[in-house]
Amino acid sequence: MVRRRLHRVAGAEPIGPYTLLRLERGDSEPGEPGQFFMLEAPGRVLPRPMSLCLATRAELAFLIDPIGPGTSALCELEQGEELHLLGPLGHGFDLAVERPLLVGGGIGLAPLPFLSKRLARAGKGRPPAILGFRSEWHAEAAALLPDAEVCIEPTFVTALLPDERHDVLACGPEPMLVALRVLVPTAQLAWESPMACGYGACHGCVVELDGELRRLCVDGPVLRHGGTHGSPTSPLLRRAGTASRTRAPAGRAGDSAWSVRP
Amino acid sequence: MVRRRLHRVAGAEPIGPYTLLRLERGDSEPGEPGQFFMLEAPGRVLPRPMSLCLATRAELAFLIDPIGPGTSALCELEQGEELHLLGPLGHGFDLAVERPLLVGGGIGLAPLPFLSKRLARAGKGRPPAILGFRSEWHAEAAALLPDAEVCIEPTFVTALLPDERHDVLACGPEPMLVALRVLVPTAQLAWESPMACGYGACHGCVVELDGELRRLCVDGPVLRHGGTHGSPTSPLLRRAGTASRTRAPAGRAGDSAWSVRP
Amino acid sequence: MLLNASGCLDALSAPEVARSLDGYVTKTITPEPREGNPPVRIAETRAGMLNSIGLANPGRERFLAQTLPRLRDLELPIWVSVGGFSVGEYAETCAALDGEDGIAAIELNLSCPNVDEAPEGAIEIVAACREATDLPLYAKLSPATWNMAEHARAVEFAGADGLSLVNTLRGLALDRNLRPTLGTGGGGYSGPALKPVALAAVYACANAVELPIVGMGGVRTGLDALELIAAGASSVALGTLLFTEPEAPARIRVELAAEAAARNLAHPLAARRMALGSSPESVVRIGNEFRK
Amino acid sequence: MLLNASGCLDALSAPEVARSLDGYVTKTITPEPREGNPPVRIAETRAGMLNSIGLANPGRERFLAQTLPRLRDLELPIWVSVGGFSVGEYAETCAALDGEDGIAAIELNLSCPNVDEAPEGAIEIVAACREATDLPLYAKLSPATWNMAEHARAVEFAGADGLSLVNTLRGLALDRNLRPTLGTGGGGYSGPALKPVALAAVYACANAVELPIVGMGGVRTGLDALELIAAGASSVALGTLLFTEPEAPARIRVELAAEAAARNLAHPLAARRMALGSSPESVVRIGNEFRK
Ligand SMILES: Cc1cc2nc3c(=O)[nH]c(=O)nc-3n(C[C@H](O)[C@H](O)[C@H](O)COP(=O)(O)OP(=O)(O)OC[C@H]3O[C@@H](n4cnc5c(N)ncnc54)[C@H](O)[C@@H]3O)c2cc1C
Ligand SMILES: Cc1cc2nc3c(=O)[nH]c(=O)nc-3n(C[C@H](O)[C@H](O)[C@H](O)COP(=O)(O)OP(=O)(O)OC[C@H]3O[C@@H](n4cnc5c(N)ncnc54)[C@H](O)[C@@H]3O)c2cc1C
Ligand SMILES: Cc1cc2nc3c(=O)[nH]c(=O)nc-3n(C[C@H](O)[C@H](O)[C@H](O)COP(=O)(O)O)c2cc1C
Ligand SMILES: Cc1cc2nc3c(=O)[nH]c(=O)nc-3n(C[C@H](O)[C@H](O)[C@H](O)COP(=O)(O)O)c2cc1C
Ligand code: FES
Ligand code: FES
Repeated sequence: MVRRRLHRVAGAEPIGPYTLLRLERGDSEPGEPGQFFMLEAPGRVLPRPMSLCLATRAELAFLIDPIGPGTSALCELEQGEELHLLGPLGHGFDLAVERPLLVGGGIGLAPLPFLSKRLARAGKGRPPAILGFRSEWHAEAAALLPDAEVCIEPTFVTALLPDERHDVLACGPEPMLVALRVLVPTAQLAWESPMACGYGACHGCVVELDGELRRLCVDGPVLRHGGTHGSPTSPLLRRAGTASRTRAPAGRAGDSAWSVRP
Repeated sequence: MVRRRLHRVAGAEPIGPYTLLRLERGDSEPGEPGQFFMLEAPGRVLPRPMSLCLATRAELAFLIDPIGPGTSALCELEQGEELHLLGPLGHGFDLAVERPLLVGGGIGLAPLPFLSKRLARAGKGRPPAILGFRSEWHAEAAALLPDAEVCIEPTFVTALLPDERHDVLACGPEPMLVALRVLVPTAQLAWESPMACGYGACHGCVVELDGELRRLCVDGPVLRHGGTHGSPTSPLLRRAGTASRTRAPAGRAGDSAWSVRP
Repeated sequence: MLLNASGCLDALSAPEVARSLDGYVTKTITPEPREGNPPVRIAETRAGMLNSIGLANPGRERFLAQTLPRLRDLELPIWVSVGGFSVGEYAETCAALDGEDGIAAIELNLSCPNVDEAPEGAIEIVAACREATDLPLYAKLSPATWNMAEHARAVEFAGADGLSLVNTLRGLALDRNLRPTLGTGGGGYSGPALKPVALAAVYACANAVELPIVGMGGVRTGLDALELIAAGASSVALGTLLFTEPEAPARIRVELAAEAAARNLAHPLAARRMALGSSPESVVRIGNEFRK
Repeated sequence: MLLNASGCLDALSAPEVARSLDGYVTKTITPEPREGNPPVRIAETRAGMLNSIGLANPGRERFLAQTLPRLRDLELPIWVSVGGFSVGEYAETCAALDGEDGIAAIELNLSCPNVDEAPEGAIEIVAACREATDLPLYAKLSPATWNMAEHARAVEFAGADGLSLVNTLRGLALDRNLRPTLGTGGGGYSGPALKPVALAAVYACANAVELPIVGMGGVRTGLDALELIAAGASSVALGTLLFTEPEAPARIRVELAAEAAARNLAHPLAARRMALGSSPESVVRIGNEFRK
């Protein structure tokens, strides 16, 4: 059941290069960590998919990286303005895990604060988290996940992976997800793909899953390799988009090590 | 020589149903009364033609009737916002007249305050003016032309025409201009037509003048019947546009008494 | 009658959206299953969007065996959009649909800009499908043709019962590196930018033929829908708008009624052909096409 | 090379705007004088505009006797846009222009949506004009055709030296009373909404032929111009933009250079055909078409 509601902006604060957009929650449900919402982007034709970052009784908050016209318009929203939210949508993280470890890269941090809170609520305290960023400036966003271990490029977040086995729940740029998939085959990974609708209507968000093109908005965005959900096994040719992407487009090769469909 | 400049909004005040949009003048010239400017309309593709209403050393002001998307966007501008102005454009009123009488109908009042000031500056004091409005509310705008004689429908402004001969300079809805052209053949009348460019580039604003289609933005908007400029003699078929127009579209018949081209 | 535009709603993923319409139009079905085009498949432009879905669909057999039975559970009139790469392919699918329950009409997609092979000729396809089925046949035309009116007359002559206007235009968007954003290069251009084009196409066809017309292209408001009706449409379909606003059908209905009332019209359909300015006797009789 | 789009600038009314361009394209000239269409002739849409000017022009004789001599005083390359209602009309005008000084090229308007009579066939017109003149011939095509590439190959075969892409689409707008806003009903649709369509047309033609291409349609920024070049244009023309911003050419030049530099290109034209992804050897040699 697709739900779309009008929300008032409670505030918008910069955190490093990102903006934390806080919306009055109204009677909207936050859904499960890793699920996403389609946010009406002022002046644009299509809405933009965003993971829920934080949920309180009063607010829903999104962490947004202004990389293009839609995200920039969202970051410029001011207190008191209103926008429509569609969601929660898709499949989130499976919380029934033994030894959770959250892994985030860049804006891939976005869904982790909510995830961390929910896991803590499940009774085992705040799970450990490791985060990688491109610069000190970007790393300011780590404030949203206190106690996380942080590294800055040229060190990659995979260098912080502990030796003991963990249930990895991760979101970040494609090369990070690709590396994690090799290092931790059971990891739950949150992927991206451009989305027009977010609820299965357009077939625009397909990625190749186990040899088939599947809608990431319906079958994802969180996928587990070899798990119930599968994971993109052979992303399709995609020429590099923007220089500043810090989160992984699924179904795209870019200059990653992934094999490319002819 | 076409000049386009960025102007800052100094203020925007409602006067009856209209808005007086005041812009910082910068180094722009106001031109002659009856000339017009093309005003950038926020969010719209094309600019909108507006007669200059008032000019001081510091400001240029326009009186705007919000009858559609472009004029509404202009009326919503706030202090500090900026917009582009192209002009002054077209031919204004000929000020070399003996016994000026200003006649305005509805938003056709717009060019008269500036015209009155310029005529006064020419040494003969403020010229007399008569104004007609659709309602008391609309008539609030008469405050821009102190001492003008005002009438409200069902009385038409033509009823206020004095018996003595005057040099009529007028702006108002088409039926008013049509009536004046009969009553005062030498009247200088400011006409309208939809304009895309205002400077002769598009041929969109044509009206029929002495049997030929001519560009109103270049040959008008002020025309004198039998004078150097001519006046539209046989406007072309035009189905009624909006219910709330209070100023005359030239080159359109509507339900006026003008003859209609087959 | 309010429909979705083909390819802009999956009734099985969002049945409540489908139920807010007066009928559900399927994504175009081809004889063989199609994976569709490689990603990236969508891009936004200033006033519209591009898509290169590429007729991804389960193919005729799986559609009939698996999809159609589930669609019937919606208890909505079902319009099946039919595509193909030869006259025979279209006609075979029409024949296969002919015996099926619950199908209100067939929409022949004669105009998909995402398949390279151009259809062999709309007229032949319509004529062959006419032979193959008694179901109402709607011909869906592209606006990318010099003479819409001639096109409309031709498919009417060939036996079409109605027209669906319009499909997308062909468009292209480039990314920052000046490479096509879509995996396929160009794609179908839809959304608000298309509205004046759709209006012109409906207007031209309504002037040429008296067939019922499903109008679509860039509808965002009830007034947009009313304008399509005034230009000659008897039904209106929502496409790109549904991506942004799945609950749009309810809003459009309210606005459509209000816009009609504001013009002293008893019913939105009373506006039909008003833009054409034809004398009353040349206005075609309006069927009972609006359920609600 | 930066030009105006035909019909979007009167060099005699605004010579300083013409002088900010690398060449001036006239409004389309027909053999006989034309008053053009009755008002209302323009309407704005959400992301573009409609026009029904209807090829208003002084006719061939008055153009040659009165307009052309004054245009020559601008000391700009003059492109004369030629229109007509039969093959012979086009060819006669081309022959009449053949001996004239100061004409850089002829643009054959094969695609005006504001005249009812459809041209008798682009190929015949181009072939006849080729016979009639040695001046460079640019064929201006409509994007409203199913197969741009085929169209481009046909006019190249018929002897065109270049392509001008694109003319307007056909659009319609209604007023509050649901009557057409324009006096003629529909009109030509131009402006930002047209950009993806123009890009797609240039891209398709550049993939099909190696002719120089004047790209136009909805250009507002230097990036828009650079995208047309990347899609295959060798020159760019400004249309609707000039109505809003007569000084746009200077801005576009600055932005174009900046956008090229941001991509480490020595010159905007170095972006030519980048969107096509062709291997270097298939990239056509770029002439010295950019004066500035
Ligand atoms: C399920 C999901 C959750 C997301 N959560 C967040 C979040 O919490 N915070 C956040 O900042 N961003 C998030 N994103 C990414 C965000 O949706 C895109 O950055 C945004 O849509 C880009 O829009 P734009 O108009 O700013 O840029 P565009 O002009 O649309 O895109 C700029 C560049 O990014 C590429 N791009 C566009 N959309 C995507 C996409 N979805 N994935 C990858 N590349 C894309 C384009 O190809 C282009 O090269 C999420 C995406 C998905 C699918
Ligand atoms: C030389 C000149 C000077 C003007 N001065 C003023 C002024 O000082 N103050 C003021 O409020 N208005 C003035 N106008 C009119 C003003 O330009 C129009 O009202 C405005 O362009 C309408 O834009 P819109 O987007 O609000 O409405 P639109 O949607 O463009 O128009 C709404 C309705 O008005 C009709 N219309 C549009 N443009 C015109 C026009 N130019 N003339 C007549 N009908 C039109 C349309 O056909 C439509 O039916 C002037 C017009 C001209 C030509
Ligand atoms: C993502 C997407 C997929 C589409 N798929 C089809 C299709 O399978 N068959 C078809 O006939 N039209 C298809 N269309 C075209 C729409 O049915 C419609 O004609 C067009 O989008 C114009 O309407 P709109 O502007 O309201 O979207 C598709 C359009 C979009 C945006
Ligand atoms: C008012 C107007 C008049 C035009 N007149 C002509 C014309 O006479 N001949 C022609 O070939 N194209 C004509 N065009 C089309 C333009 O040359 C151009 O192809 C089209 O507008 C697309 O460019 P744009 O979106 O930048 O305006 C005209 C366009 C407009 C808006
Ligand atoms: S985003 Fe539309 S189907 Fe997934
Ligand atoms: S408004 Fe463009 S020529 Fe007059």
